[in-house]
Amino acid sequence: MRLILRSPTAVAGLIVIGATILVAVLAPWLAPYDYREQLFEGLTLEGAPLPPGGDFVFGTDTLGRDLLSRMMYGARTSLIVGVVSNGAAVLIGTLLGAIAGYVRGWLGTAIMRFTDLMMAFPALLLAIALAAIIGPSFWIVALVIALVNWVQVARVVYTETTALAEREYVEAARALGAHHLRIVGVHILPHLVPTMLVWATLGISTTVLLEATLSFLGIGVRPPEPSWGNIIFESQSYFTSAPWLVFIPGVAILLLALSFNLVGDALRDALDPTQRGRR
Amino acid sequence: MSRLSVEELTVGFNTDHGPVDVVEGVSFALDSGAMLGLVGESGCGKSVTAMAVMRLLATPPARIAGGRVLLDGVDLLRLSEAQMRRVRGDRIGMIFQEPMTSLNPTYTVGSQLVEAIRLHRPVGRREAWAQAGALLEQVGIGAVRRRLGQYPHELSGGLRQRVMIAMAIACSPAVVIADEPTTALDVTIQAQIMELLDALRREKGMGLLLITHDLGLVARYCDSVIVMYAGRIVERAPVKTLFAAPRHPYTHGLLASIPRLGRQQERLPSIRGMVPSPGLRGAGCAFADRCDRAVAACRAEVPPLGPADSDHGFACWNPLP
Amino acid sequence: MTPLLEVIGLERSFPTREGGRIRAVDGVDFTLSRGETLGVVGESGCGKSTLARLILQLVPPTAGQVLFEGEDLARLPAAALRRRRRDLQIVFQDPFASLDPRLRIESIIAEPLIIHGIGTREERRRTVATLLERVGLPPDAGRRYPHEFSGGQRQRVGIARAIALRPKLVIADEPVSALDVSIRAQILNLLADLKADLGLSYIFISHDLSVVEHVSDRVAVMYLGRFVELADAQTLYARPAHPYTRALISAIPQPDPSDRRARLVPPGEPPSPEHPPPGCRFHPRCPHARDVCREQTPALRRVEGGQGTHLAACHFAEEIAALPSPTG
Amino acid sequence: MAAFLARRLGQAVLIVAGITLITFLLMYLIPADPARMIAGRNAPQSTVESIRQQLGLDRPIVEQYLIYLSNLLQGDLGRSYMQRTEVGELLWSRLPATLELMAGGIFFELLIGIPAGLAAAAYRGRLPDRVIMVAAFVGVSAPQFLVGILLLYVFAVELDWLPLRGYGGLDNLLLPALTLGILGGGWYARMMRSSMVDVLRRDYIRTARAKGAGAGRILVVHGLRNAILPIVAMIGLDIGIFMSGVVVVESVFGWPGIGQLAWQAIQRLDIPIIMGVTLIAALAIVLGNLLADMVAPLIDPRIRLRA
Amino acid sequence: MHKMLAAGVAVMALAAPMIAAAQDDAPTGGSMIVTYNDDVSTLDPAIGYDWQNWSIIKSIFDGLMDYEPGTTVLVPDLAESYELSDDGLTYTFHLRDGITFHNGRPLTSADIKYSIERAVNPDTLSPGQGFFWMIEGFDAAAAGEADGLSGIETPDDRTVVIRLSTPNATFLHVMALNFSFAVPREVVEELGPDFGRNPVGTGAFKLTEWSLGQHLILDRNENYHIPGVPKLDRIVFEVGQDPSVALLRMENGEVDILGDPIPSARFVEVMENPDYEGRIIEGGQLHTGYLTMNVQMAPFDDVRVRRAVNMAINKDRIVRIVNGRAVPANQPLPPAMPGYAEDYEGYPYDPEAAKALLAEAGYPDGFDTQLYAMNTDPNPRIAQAIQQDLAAVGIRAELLTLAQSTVIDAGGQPNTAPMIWSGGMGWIADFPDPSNFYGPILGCGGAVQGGWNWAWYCNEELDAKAAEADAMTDPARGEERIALWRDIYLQIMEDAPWAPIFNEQRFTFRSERIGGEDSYFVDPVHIPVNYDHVHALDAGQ
Repeated sequence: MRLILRSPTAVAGLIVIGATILVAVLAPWLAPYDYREQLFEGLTLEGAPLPPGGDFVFGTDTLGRDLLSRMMYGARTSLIVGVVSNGAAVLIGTLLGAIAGYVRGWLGTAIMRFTDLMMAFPALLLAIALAAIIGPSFWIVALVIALVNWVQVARVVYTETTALAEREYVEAARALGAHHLRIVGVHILPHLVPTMLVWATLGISTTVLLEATLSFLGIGVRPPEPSWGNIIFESQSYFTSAPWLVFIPGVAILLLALSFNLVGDALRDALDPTQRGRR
Repeated sequence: MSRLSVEELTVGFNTDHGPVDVVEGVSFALDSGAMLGLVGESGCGKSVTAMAVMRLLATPPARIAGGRVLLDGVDLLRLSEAQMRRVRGDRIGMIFQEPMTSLNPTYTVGSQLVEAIRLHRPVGRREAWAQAGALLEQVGIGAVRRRLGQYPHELSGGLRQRVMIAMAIACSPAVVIADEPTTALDVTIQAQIMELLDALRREKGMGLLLITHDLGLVARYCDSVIVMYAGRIVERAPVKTLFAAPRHPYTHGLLASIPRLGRQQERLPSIRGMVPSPGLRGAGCAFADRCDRAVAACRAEVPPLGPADSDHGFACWNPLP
Repeated sequence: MTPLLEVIGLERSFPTREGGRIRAVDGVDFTLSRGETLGVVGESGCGKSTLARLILQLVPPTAGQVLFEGEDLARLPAAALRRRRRDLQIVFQDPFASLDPRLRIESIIAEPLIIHGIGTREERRRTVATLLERVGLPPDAGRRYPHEFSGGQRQRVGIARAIALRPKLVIADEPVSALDVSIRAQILNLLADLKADLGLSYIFISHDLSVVEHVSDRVAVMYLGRFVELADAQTLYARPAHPYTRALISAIPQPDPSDRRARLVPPGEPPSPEHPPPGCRFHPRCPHARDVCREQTPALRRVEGGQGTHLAACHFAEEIAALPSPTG
Repeated sequence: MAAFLARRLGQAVLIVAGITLITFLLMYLIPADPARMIAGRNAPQSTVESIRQQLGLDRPIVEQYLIYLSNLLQGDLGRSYMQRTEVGELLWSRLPATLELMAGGIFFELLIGIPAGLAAAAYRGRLPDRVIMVAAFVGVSAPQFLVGILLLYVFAVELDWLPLRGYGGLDNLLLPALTLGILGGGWYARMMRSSMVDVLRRDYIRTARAKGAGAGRILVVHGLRNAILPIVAMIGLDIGIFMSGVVVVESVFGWPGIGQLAWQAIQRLDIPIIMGVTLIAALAIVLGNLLADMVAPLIDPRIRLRA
Repeated sequence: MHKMLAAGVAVMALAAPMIAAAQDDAPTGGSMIVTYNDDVSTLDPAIGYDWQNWSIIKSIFDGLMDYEPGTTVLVPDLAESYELSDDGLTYTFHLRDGITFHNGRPLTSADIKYSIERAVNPDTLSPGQGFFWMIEGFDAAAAGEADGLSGIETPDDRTVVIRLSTPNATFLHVMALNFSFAVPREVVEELGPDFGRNPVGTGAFKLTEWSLGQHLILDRNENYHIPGVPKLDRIVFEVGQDPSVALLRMENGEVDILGDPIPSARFVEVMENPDYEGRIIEGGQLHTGYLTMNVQMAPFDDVRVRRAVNMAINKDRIVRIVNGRAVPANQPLPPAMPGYAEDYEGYPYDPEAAKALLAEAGYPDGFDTQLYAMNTDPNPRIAQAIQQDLAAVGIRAELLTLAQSTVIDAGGQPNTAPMIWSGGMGWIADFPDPSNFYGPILGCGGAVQGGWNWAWYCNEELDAKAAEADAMTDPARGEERIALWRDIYLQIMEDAPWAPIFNEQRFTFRSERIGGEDSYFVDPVHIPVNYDHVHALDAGQ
């Protein structure tokens, strides 16, 4: 932790993430309006959204809802999807990659060929089809994203595991009579943690955006529940006439993703005990 | 006059815990055609010394804190980077420990040799390739044409080290620094390479600085030897003198701890403890804590290297007789 | 009485990328008695490390048997083999690579105890403390990580881990090659002490003939996957019966400027194990090679008139043995 | 080489077949009926039935798939349900635009990523390194459509330097390709830096310096060639990633490529087009990887094509 | 608008006047550029059924009947005249002389017969097949059991006789539908399925170039049978043009007609811009946007609940969300359609009354349900507005915004979708007759698995009345027929299977250089504009 705090960029990232979490948790108390309410005074007489300023700090959306309140509640969705589904993707990817890399043989080959196949499969199509088949819900989004995003993690983990499995200390553990489970659990998985963390953080931006795309397709978050992604997509064509509707959530996603990336990067350095030893 | 003389060289590193000197007041001289052994254990500063002479240390974190490195009377430490670049590879050649990794894997042997030539000699491509071929022959590589077109990974360790040597001598340098040139090689190959280096320095009149931890090599090939410990020279002498009668307890302990062929010993004499890490060295002699002959003075003050007028110098308050 | 270890016709080949096969270990036989140290010397790529892993069943053999106290390790079921591993341990060459950088020293040393379910947490802690002391490490070392130690200290950790289960056999694979001279002597002495105290047997693998001579009762010389000579240490160094052994011995530079032995440096380098030469594998580099060497593969056989069981794989072993001693 | 190619092509065929199978299955499972979409609102049930029969939609899925495969082997991708045009022709007409966009994207990725990564590596640990790396993270974190819209807003709307959207000249390509390239550029900069920092620590770099080579020469001649391998492998993967990325970029910039086609087809459940696009995407990814594998030995002679 | 249409119906005479040669002195020549976002799909008249290719096909092909430009007045087109038998079952069309296809071959009556039979033939996969149900022999032909339609005969090259199995007042409209347009048999048979990419017709324009995904070029048919038509020499359709970009290009003067609607994001701004005064033409559309309630699913099986929903929705606010580009609706028919009940007041917006009705129906605390909608803008927004209004009276509707195909499928499954917002899939009339709003979407025939009657509303009595109305083929009973239809729709509103929300208005944005009657730019059957009749002001310069 101290090492993370040494990097000013990571500290900035932590602040942004912390603030986002805080806002998401406190949204019911912080939000100036009901995020669902399509306010009469939230639209001009011609039906145009209101720009930031005045009663509406971030302006209103095309239905006359307060954008600030929607952003605050949307932070919940985006955080949950980003963390949960991306976390699930990383876990699935790590599990499959580690199994394939450690066990090798026909099972490893089968897993990796399947990974190749998934790699070559257009993710969006898979997501749409799955959601259409299973039926839309928020958790479907998480599932779909996890199913789409694990692939790259699996490949990276596979490569790393094959290298790790050949390390001398793994051989030493085998010579001691260690069971495979112990070897994987004690000598391989902990070494994968930095990779997992990096992917868990790097993947967040893609995840948040994929959520947005899926919500837009009607697969994910049910309107009128907001997510940063669906706020953008609902109003993307307004970028010239109501740019705040695109840029405010866009910048929010960018900042959040950037923060996760920066923290992940610092975390990776910090988790390396060869760094930790230097006092 | 010496081709290369190093005077009071001090090299420090910036670490997380402040600056630390890893080489302190090192002086030595190397004559044409001579082979000087620089011996010591890992971390004693022998490689840093060599890198400092070549000015290959990254600054920061490294910092050359003092001293002079004179090559034919010119202080290399005062040259600009561009000037220094012209010295490297031209006036001083260098051979490294790992022939596996010291050659660029993505270029052919030939193009790497040609680069070494063309960086310093205004010759055409064709001419450079011819010279590269000649160099390979000089280092005892046959089938030159084929070899030039091969990549490093297609060569054995011994051949690769020969290529490294060819690159180091490409511009007939005044001095060649060989940093553990045979450590990574098998015994039989090591012998071949050392014989080659020995022959080349005689033929070409190059001064050869042999950095090694292997006292056997030093005994066999060097004219004189410097022993380093914890960043300082603890003893220097002509080879015969040193091996016959080491005066510094460290040198003595080192020589004693080597198992020798045909001499069955129940236990090897060993030096207790271990080398103190840089930055944690006390005020006195860095070896004092491991030394059986240590006296009070040893912990108080660093012994100077002396006597100055003798070719056998040692830095010890209580030397062996 | 059965020997502690009996290796019979052990072979292992690996496929190469080009579709060929490398016979890394190509028919090795030997026995090891209790309390004995067998030195194995050879140059890089001769198969000595593979031999170590084959004995330990870390790599399954292509052919042959490894009988440990009369029990064929290759035939043991996985669980039984894991239990058997208590008796066979290994010390690796690279004291950094063989220690998990993410574990504290105490966890590394305690790992064998945990694996075999020995002792309570508290007992294990005490065992670790004893072991640390036994290998000459300070008591506070347990709380630290491998990278905080020097090579010699890390090797002590590796040794502590190897002896934690009180094994009967320790295979030391180049245990001192990565260490400095002064430290090397310390570790060699430690290994000798442990052997005496714990009644260990060693297979000591090294490329350094002087070290092997120092520690071994018997010495085997390996070349391209085969033993070319096997004899007790004194005999081997005094009267080598294989030209390769002779060359190796003479190539070692002695820390003695007055040593002016003629050096019998063999020309060239070991050929690729993928395409070993026909006949005697050493013949292309052998100064004594004759026609028969190019055609017939010499078997590892008793050297006539040799002392004890002196085995050598050379058609002219007796001739070679009669040459002046290379150690001078 | 030939054996390598044969094996890889074999794998490619398997992967593509696997992908078409999965796609087929997914389409089959989606609760919507293409026959109804075609029949329109006025059609009586009998018409829907006869359409279903006409298209073979009433047959078991396995049979449908086998028919699809056998048609595919004859080079027949089928006809769009809605447009009634041959899918091959539709894809072919849109492929150039997408390829152009992808090529432009890769160009910008490399143009941004490699110099930035090199510079960061050269100044590692110092200010330029930090600045470049944070910038790279911004590039990686930025939502693609946001980048696209921002570029559009600045360069086409406000400054009016470049055409807003559309397809045709290089000036049209610039913004969409840049949008595509910024994300990859960030990735490449990071990869290039870490790869280069790693390479710069290698012994042969020290050798080159000992030879008297200058900093620039070391970076470009000795470093780049060794450090670029992960990037080459990445380009292969990128082709696949781009297949998803183009959907967004094509819609932001009104680029008449495969992405748009796919989007429309998904909306209308035009299965032959969806199958065609998946096929193309799979082929692109497989070929991209193959290409990367084949280029690798040219860069690093240690790598051999393993059959 | 309404008046004009009434006149049109009256004109349905035995000897209809020829479409007069364009009498205006609009210049001919010049060209215009029309932009579209989506690619133009097939131009085969038997197949094309997008709003986009619909009017392009109209410019390339002709049918026996057509409408007077800018109106819904039926006039003979390829036919010079027609007669209807007294029993209302037999129509005899006399073809105009000297009409040739773009390939130069003269049109004959056999082409008419072939073209209609082709649309009915199941192999063609025509979405218009069902429109021809009233022609004798349809069932056999549609099932593929007969070679052609027994009801169509061609006594000579210029005469087509069509016999109906039942009198039908909409038949002449069907003859003006794209699906019955004349195609040359030999070309169709030669090209097979590729005819739609290389269409050959008798229309005012012929296709000269089609670069998939990029542009189409239509050039004037010099031999067109109406003198002075078309006005333009060339129309270029640029596809793949995002509407907001197209708008910017329009503002730069690079484009003449926006094929797609003005993007909502910029609608207000554009409308307020004085520079565009007179260049944006507003018109009605034969469209209704409605909310269906599945009458077979509780609680919508209770008419009180359905009425409550009708009263709960604030249509004015929804109209505002779509920037006033619609007028609130209170009945299925749009105002421009004959039969629209102008004096009908519908259900008033009254949340309190709605709540009371719900309580009366046994739902004092409301209930949970689902609302399906298509996922393209502005439909999710409209659906959310409806959702909020429903929530205000206690109806908690989960919103499912899905791809078009998925929503359509859900609507056609029994007991699946309780409510559907029709936007994006809603009804735009194929021809201007009130009957067109009934059969598939409100009649019993559509209330089947896979049908389009998403309310699953089936009223046998009304079905009978509808059949009766459509059998009134005598032009003299026109008024009576329309009145009957009016009653049918008002009775439907009593049962309230729908909550009609709004009728969309059209706004066509044209460049300064394109001219013509305003009605040509909001032509009820040609969307976005009547390509044949608009002209370039700079033509000939």
